[in-house]
Amino acid sequence: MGLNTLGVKIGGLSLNSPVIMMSGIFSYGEVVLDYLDYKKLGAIVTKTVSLEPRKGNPQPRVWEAPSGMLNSIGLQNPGIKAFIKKGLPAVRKNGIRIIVSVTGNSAEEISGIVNLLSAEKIDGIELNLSCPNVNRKELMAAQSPEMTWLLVKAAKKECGRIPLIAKLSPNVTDITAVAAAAEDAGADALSLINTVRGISVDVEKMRIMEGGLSGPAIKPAGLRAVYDVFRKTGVPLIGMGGIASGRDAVEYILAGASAVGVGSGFFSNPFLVDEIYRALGDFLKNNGIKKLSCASGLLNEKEKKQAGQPRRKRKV
Amino acid sequence: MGLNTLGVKIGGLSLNSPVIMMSGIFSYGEVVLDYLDYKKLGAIVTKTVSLEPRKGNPQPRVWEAPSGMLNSIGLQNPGIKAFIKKGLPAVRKNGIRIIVSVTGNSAEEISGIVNLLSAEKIDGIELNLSCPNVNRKELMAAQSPEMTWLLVKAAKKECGRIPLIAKLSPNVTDITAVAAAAEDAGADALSLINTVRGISVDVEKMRIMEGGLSGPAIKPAGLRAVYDVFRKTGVPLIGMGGIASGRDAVEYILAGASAVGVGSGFFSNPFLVDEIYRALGDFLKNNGIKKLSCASGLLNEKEKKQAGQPRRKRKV
Amino acid sequence: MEAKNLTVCRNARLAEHLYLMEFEGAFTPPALPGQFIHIKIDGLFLRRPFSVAGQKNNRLAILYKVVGKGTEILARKKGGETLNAIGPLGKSFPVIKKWKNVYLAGGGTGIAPLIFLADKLSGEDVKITFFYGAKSRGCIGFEILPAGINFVFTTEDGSYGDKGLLDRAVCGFIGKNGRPDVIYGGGPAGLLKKIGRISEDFSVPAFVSLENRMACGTGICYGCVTKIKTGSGWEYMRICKEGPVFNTKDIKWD
Amino acid sequence: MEAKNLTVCRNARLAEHLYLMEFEGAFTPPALPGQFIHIKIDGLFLRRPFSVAGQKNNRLAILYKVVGKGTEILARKKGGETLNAIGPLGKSFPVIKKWKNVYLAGGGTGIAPLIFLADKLSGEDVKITFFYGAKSRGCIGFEILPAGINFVFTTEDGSYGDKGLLDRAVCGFIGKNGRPDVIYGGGPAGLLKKIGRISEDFSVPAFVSLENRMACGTGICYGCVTKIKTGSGWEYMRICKEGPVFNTKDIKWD
Ligand SMILES: Cc1cc2nc3c(=O)[nH]c(=O)nc-3n(C[C@H](O)[C@H](O)[C@H](O)COP(=O)(O)OP(=O)(O)OC[C@H]3O[C@@H](n4cnc5c(N)ncnc54)[C@H](O)[C@@H]3O)c2cc1C
Ligand SMILES: Cc1cc2nc3c(=O)[nH]c(=O)nc-3n(C[C@H](O)[C@H](O)[C@H](O)COP(=O)(O)OP(=O)(O)OC[C@H]3O[C@@H](n4cnc5c(N)ncnc54)[C@H](O)[C@@H]3O)c2cc1C
Ligand SMILES: Cc1cc2nc3c(=O)[nH]c(=O)nc-3n(C[C@H](O)[C@H](O)[C@H](O)COP(=O)(O)O)c2cc1C
Ligand SMILES: Cc1cc2nc3c(=O)[nH]c(=O)nc-3n(C[C@H](O)[C@H](O)[C@H](O)COP(=O)(O)O)c2cc1C
Ligand code: FES
Ligand code: FES
Repeated sequence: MGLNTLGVKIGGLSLNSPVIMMSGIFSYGEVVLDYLDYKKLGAIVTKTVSLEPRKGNPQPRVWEAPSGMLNSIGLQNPGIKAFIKKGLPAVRKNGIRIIVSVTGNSAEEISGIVNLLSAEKIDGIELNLSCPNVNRKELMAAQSPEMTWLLVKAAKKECGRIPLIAKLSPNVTDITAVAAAAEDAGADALSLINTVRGISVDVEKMRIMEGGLSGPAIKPAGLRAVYDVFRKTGVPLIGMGGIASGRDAVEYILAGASAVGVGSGFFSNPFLVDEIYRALGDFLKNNGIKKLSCASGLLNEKEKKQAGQPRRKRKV
Repeated sequence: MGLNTLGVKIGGLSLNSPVIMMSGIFSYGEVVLDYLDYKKLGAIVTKTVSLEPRKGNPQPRVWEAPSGMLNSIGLQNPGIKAFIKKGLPAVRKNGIRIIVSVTGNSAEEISGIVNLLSAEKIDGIELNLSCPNVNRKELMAAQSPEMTWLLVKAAKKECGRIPLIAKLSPNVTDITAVAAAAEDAGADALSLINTVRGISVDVEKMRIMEGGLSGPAIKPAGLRAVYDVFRKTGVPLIGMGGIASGRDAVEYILAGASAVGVGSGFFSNPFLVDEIYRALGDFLKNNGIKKLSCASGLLNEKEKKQAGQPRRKRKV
Repeated sequence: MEAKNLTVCRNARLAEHLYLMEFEGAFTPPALPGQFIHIKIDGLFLRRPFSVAGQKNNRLAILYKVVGKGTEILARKKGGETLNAIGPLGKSFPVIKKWKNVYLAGGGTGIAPLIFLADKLSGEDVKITFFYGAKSRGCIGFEILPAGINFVFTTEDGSYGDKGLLDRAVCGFIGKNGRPDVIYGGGPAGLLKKIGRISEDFSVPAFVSLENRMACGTGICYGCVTKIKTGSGWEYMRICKEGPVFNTKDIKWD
Repeated sequence: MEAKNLTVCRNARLAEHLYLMEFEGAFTPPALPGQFIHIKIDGLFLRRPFSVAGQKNNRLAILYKVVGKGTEILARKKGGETLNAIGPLGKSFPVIKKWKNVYLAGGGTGIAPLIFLADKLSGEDVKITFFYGAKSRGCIGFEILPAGINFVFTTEDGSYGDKGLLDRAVCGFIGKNGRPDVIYGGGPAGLLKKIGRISEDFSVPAFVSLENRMACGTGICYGCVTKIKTGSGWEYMRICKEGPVFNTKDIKWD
């Protein structure tokens, strides 16, 4: 498959491959893995960076779950300034497109971080809205359309020409409302989904592990989010949640994603990026589809067509 | 294990076993399965019954998912009147305790059904709040604390001495708010969780299956719901979601459940009820715990104790 | 009905994607033709239903086609491995003594329950004609076809028997040889629907085995329904409980 | 670092719950003592990390204890089956030529990397004393203990060697025989912490292999951290990347 066929545009960002390594999965992109074919990666999203350095959560931080895993890393990171000084140059060396994931407790914090980043040579900014916000301790920004709107707006103001991606959480009553708020506030693209809140009980050690569930277990929820949000918004979607095979990636594209995110499935399968790249190419070829963008949301569109509605024009 | 050890009280209902066959899993209780030891079942919850008969959804209605399944049965049922006339007598023959699951689109409908049932010899009523409500087409009652309060209140008014259980959905931003509303409206116990919304894509047939995800994939979400709701309410909880082994049931008890619900795990493992019964008994014995109720929420209480808070008195 | 572990004693590839699996260990009560067993496959959550294709002494057989994850795993099973199965499940083909001239019409793995039925009937004083439709010669499971029975083959590509679809062959045969007393069918919905038409056109009772995705397999989940005519219209009935064998005149096709 | 399928050529039970698995197929570059491999086990989502316990020609060995789901599945593997593994991962034990008197102190499966280390060192002109602590005699994997090395055993129940904990034995030995040049350790955190104390008390450098649950195993997820002292205090560092071998003086124990 030529690069053109699988090339995609997401929120103004042109990628040679629709396969994106998601936040928290690939450190800051500085680690070199010998078995990974970097050319098949469209971009990597860094681990989320905050204004101040964070130590992160105590161990245990990862836990086995049925068809998945729980994690509570706790956003360990060196803080935006150290990242820009030391982390970013190390990543750039690898020559891959970089989307920097950022978070903050308030609009001011977000503005501050994005402002610092806007002068840097990066390809995109992803706003991780799944951290608890200061005012309502137990909710995260992504659980409220209003908070989401505020934070996305704050980021958008500062990011200049750098494309802004808002990353949403599935732990909500109605993800389409949050998605609409993010779009309205100026997000150029949406990433969905982040992890599902869960716990695991260790009966032997009589303790509880709280964390975010990822992996194939959440694939039906991720597909559902992409499928629903595709119909309610006009921005491109990066679909993720439980992708563990090339076929899973095809499912996300058909449900409405413009690009797919590789998450914890990469820990299981070191060849996942190659497999996805190949499967997407094969799918296009076998179905006589010229470009990946023509396959995005095909099942959504099919349903609409059956209902007699016109194809919605999407931004890229 | 003697019956006393594993006997539990839930919302005024005394059960010989804490293992309950959940709604939608066991028809109306009229089917006799030769390999099932009925004595180890505390009760069965019938398939949900509505005021009017419902044909249910077209096929396919069930679908494989990673560590789970999707279903969209669509509440096929003969309507409350036919159920009372024909279904109920058939169930009673089996001599097992029966909790009738009901649903309705409005407070009036719920009142009507519960009123009809209140004259019958049944052991409990479970209110399934996970059906879309009339006013806001896309939300289900269990997605709104207000709607939940209204419907539970309507049911409570009519159910007389029959214990009322409210069944909650995990497809919400904050399940503890819904749980608090249900308790406030008079629910004697809560069942959690119902299925997680999801979709699956059939790439070959280019079609989408929308439905509720159940099975081990949702266990972390179910445990999380029980764990969180235990701290915010004072009513007993029936914990379910992905229980597929005796150990899973122990986990639910430790997280805060007073009884456990057998769901789609029973389709996989026909001996699940026996295995749970045995595992719970063994757990009590091995840990020198006298009654199951003393183990309920042990990990929650442990956490509180560490935080210096007193043990909360719970209703039974 | 029992839930028990069956030991694989043979797992042979008969044709393209087509396998025969034989188990040591039958059910109590024994299965009847048309009934199925519901098999747990490691790594999958839902069991998979398969018609009993034969049963003798303490042995039970299924005939299966590799179409997806579950059947792929089955195809890799070796003798000595065990599989948990629930069975026998569902209603069997009705058999009436006075039906002496019997047609069996199966497409693909739809022949599985019919082979079992043919085996049961062949002891009796019954004339059996077995219509077997397949994609091509390479897909036909010759090894399991019982001896002493008149077979009529059709293949989609004409590589074996008549070229074309099975229902045509049945119609043609009736035209030449007259009506049978009953037709039993199995296979893709399209074929079964056409058998229903033939049943109507020639006023011959017909019973077919339907398939659908299943969860419980035992009538408790309502996951496997099909539309069945009732006095007032139609109702969704359970293929695993009221079926899988239905009288074609009762089926409301979509 | 490679990700490849290794073929099991031996999987033997050595003692209670203790198994030795040998693979055909080593890594490029070859593993060093202290490094580990990250193994994919069917049916589990997260890989499981195991220290390399030996490596010769084209063979690689791990020593594992059955403690849960993953290791139970491993114990059932048969020769000829394959497992996907990523390796070699992490930092190895530092070895310096001038260290001529070396103590190895391992508890339970913590001996795994030390056996590999002993094997590497035994060619050199080094005096090795190997302290091996176990629950009881039945838990000791005698078969894999290299010959020509001085072993000191302790068991919790006294059924073999000295009764008591391993650190006591090490202290006692130092008391009688003098300080070693270095101590290498592996096993439960409690033991490693005590090795840290010994290192301090006797001013002997000590390096231990830490364990923790892992997701990526390659330093990209920050799932496996431990507290490591830094100039200004401490930081969570990755056991799979900055470790698993750490200098005890850098570890901040909880
Ligand atoms: C009563 C009954 C008897 C059956 N008898 C046989 C038999 O004797 N031999 C045989 O080979 N098969 C039989 N089947 C069908 C068999 O159950 C399916 O082929 C099998 O479950 C597929 O499993 P899989 O994991 O390989 O496929 P999946 O990966 O689940 O699906 C692969 C493809 O097959 C389709 N499919 C899956 N399940 C079914 C189903 N239950 N019915 C129809 N299409 C399905 C899917 O839509 C998909 O396109 C029977 C089904 C029923 C209900
Ligand atoms: C660098 C490294 C090297 C290791 N080398 C070896 C080795 O050579 N031999 C060996 O037997 N084991 C070794 N371990 C530990 C081994 O990885 C775990 O025992 C194994 O992952 C358990 O898997 P399981 O599925 O059987 O247990 P699970 O079912 O996951 O858990 C069972 C119990 O073991 C505990 N546990 C699980 N994983 C770990 C872990 N990674 N560290 C500590 N406790 C854990 C759990 O808390 C639980 O109580 C090593 C670990 C690391 C990080
Ligand atoms: C170990 C781990 C760490 C993660 N850290 C972050 C993070 O820092 N920021 C973020 O936005 N998402 C983070 N995620 C979420 C993933 O980017 C992804 O959204 C999620 O895991 C779902 O995809 P998956 O099921 O394919 O893993 C993390 C996930 C894992 C497993
Ligand atoms: C096939 C099927 C049908 C169900 N029908 C109902 C129903 O009618 N009413 C209801 O309240 N819950 C219904 N449920 C939800 C279950 O009662 C249970 O809450 C859910 O499946 C989670 O538990 P599990 O993961 O153990 O299956 C159904 C579940 C399944 C799998
Ligand atoms: S599969 Fe459950 S009713 Fe048929
Ligand atoms: S396990 Fe991922 S950083 Fe160590």
